[in-house]
Amino acid sequence: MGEKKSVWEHLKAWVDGEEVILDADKYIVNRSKREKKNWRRNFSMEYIRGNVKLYRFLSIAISVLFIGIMLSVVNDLPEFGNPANPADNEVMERYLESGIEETGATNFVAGMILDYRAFDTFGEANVLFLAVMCVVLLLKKDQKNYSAKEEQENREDDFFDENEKRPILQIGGKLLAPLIILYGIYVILNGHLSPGGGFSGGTIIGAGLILYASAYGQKKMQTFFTFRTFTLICVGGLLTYCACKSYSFFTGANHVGFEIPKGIPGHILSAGFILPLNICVGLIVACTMYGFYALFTKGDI
Amino acid sequence: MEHINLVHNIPFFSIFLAMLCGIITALVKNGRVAYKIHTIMVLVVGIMSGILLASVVKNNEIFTFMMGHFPAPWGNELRAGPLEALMAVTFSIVMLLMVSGGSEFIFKDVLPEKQPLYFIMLNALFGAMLALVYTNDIFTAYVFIEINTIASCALIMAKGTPQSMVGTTHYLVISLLGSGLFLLGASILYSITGHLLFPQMKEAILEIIKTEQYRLPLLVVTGFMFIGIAIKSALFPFHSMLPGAYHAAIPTSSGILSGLVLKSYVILGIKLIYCVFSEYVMETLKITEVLFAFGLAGMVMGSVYAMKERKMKRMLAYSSVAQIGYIYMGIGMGTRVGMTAACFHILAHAITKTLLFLCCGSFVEDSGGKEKIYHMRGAAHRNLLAGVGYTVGALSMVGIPLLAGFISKVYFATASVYSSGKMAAVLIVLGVSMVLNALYFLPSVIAIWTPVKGAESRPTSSVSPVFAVSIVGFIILNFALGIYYRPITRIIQMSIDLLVQ
Amino acid sequence: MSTGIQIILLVFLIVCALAVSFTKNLFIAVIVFMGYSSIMAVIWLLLESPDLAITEAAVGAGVDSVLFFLTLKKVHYLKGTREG
Amino acid sequence: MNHLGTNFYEAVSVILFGIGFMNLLLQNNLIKKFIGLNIMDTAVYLFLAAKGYIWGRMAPILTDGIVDASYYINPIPAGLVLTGIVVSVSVTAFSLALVQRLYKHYGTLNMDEIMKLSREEEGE
Repeated sequence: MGEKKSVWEHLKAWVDGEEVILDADKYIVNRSKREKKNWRRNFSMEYIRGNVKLYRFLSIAISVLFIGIMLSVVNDLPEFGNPANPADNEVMERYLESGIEETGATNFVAGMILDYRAFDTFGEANVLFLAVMCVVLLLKKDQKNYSAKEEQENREDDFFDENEKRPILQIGGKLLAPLIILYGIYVILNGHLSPGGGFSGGTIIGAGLILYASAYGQKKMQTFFTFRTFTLICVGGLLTYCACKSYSFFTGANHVGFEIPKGIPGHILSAGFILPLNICVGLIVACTMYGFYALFTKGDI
Repeated sequence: MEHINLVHNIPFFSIFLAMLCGIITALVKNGRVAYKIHTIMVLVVGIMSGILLASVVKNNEIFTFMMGHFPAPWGNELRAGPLEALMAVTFSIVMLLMVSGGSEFIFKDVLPEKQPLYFIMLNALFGAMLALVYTNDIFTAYVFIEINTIASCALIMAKGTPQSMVGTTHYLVISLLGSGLFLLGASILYSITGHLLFPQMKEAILEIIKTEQYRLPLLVVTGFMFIGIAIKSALFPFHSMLPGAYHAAIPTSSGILSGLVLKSYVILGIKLIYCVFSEYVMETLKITEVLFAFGLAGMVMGSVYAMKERKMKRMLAYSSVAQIGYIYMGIGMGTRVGMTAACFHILAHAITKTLLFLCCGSFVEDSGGKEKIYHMRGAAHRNLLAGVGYTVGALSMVGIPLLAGFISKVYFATASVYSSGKMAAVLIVLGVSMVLNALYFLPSVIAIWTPVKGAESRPTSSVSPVFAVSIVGFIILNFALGIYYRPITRIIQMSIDLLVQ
Repeated sequence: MSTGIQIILLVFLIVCALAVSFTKNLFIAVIVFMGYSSIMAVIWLLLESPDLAITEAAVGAGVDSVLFFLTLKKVHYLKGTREG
Repeated sequence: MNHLGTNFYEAVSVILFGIGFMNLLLQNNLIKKFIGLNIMDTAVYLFLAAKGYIWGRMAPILTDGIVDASYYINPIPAGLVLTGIVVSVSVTAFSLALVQRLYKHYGTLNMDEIMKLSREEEGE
């Protein structure tokens, strides 16, 4: 550690000869250490392989140093749970006090992410979409990643799915999957009234679909859920989302157009765009989660 | 009904148009159609950004655009001024030229059924870069950084070879480390300021500096955010993911990643410096000095690594590291003149490095997939246009007058005069790095022009018209930026003055 | 909410995280990670964020683990499957 | 100021972040690397969620019709974390898909070995 400090000071003196404040110095030491390790790791792999112990020691030392610095930062941060913290300001007050008339949602989190800060959520839906497209790019069967052996294995799997008897899994799947999906739909539809919303509900529906697919095999799923349906649902959901949000951004920023009626807070048909947006997000997420599963197992939806 | 100012809607339109095209492309089955959609989208965004640029320069204004019904501290916001508009125009032009010039590579190297997916990623990447440029909210920045990461990884791995998978993994791990640090920084910043939008944060931070209450957290946060951005934009010690990734990716992807994606993070960093951590805070916390030192180190080390490389694409990747070092050096000078030089260099590097990657890709294709500089002897005779393009790009990187690279170096040297105590360091390193640049670029230029015996037996490759147009376009842009640089620098200066206010 | 339970849960989190780092067996690592996510969901419930708790329970303990297990199966790590 | 005793949630979250970070650096095994990344992400989310909590207040969902900011906790961190979780699950799925492709070709999960093999292949 002493050595690094002197290197930094040397550099510093060379640059402009000023003094370094203590805190900055501490942080620089942390930083120069980390970069040294990165450099080692990526540039002389052979060297590290010979020095596993050194490498391990360095990683642990850096992590411990990091934790130490962060603990001292935590020590200086605003107190946990104190109502006088900086985060407790007019922004939060408005979300909580005017949230109901402005968004119509009694779940303030849903109101916040789908109305006040909807641009972030739009980005988030896009992240999910891009991730599933990446997985399609990586794992969907094509001539570069699909061999005859896998073809045969897949055929065997299909055969087992059709002929093997797995009573516990199949009866359980048959009984549970509809209930799980129903619960997911409930969570989505009540996203603006109670905890949950499009994302959690969609994941639950996706889990139900995964359960069903693992009990009965993907062949059976494909009778009603093909790659085409998958793309259509995803794209349809995102386009609806995009259209709703474009409308509200455009009208909001230019002060034109009509307000969407907010309905009576607490009722299921209320909160303007939040309910349709939740449904869109739910559909996208459910398809995406099942899509991940299907691509991971068979390389096809 | 009030009067609608459509020009102010342009940032929002361009981001949403790019994203919308990305979504729609998923329905397309044919790569050519996807390519057309992409080209039209970029063209439209480019024209719109041009109008925006003309308007903001004329009115000398910087404006915020409310995303939704709620004003600043409650809703999201976009913010556009001359700098943002200029960057959007540059991104559109470079993207257009690069993708049309490199479309051959896409259609050849990516499997036909996956070509539409490639264009989805390109569209999303374009939208995310625009969002990073325009954003005025730190969490939006985080979300779009993630989109940028995923889309750029997809561009790298689209080739489908094992090497590209390895490159992608490396790139992904290091990028995720960067975004993790950025997120940690953002959340600590939120907890000490209580805001997520840039202007409100700035006020809160100035308050903190005054009261000295959360000084250590502020210091560490600033450090984390800038380490995050430095990792993302491959500043010298964090550059290790670049060579493998750029080497394995198709040339179009490499060009876009090196020329535009890295720059979008740098611009986010510049916005953070001026709009969140004001100049004063940066000085007090000595962050600029750190960036300056790492920039200098990057300039030299990037070139040194590049000299060691025998493969052309890897060499170009390391050269990108060196150029990123220039940009950070400019930022680190801590003066507005330095920042102007850095911004100008962003433009110069964007148009030059994409040109180099494009030509390099065509050389590699001509020499039958061999990538060493040794194998490319005589490549310029087989493909004259690409040879000329490569030469112009290389000379510009070295810093020959009349070319864009020269102007940025002049500006860096001029800027060094204004920052006390850094002049000697800047001038020495600038000189050394120019010599090093020349040392690794000239051999490759000489190699491609060296005639090889029996070259006549190899057929001269036919150049497709789009490729020719885009190379010529890049060359013209390079000369234009090298000769008529005055208006550009005036716009940059103006926008920096506006940003500081 | 009592501080004691919270501290026990937090300690459990750290133990889980360390166990993931030090175990040699990937299967165990994934299962421990699943437990980690479930504890995180409980903690978020205690922190009065039910939205997060639902999401984390569905994602972290549900889908994430399924994805990890499928990957383990594909990389021939699980015994008892054809690939194992 | 000395809040380390009261800020135990934040303290635990930074320790978890450190452990995740160490995992990322130390592990050669790709799957454990990505588990480490996940731990890092959840640690940040724990930090944010803890920052939103305020003693004695309720979850930000309208209860008994009370509209008063001093009755509910801060909803902003919850929203941010919700977005963050989505991002991290997408990234996890993507990275695991990458792991599968890598394994298919190289037959190992060890990053160092994969890098070595790929370099040999490339070197010809």
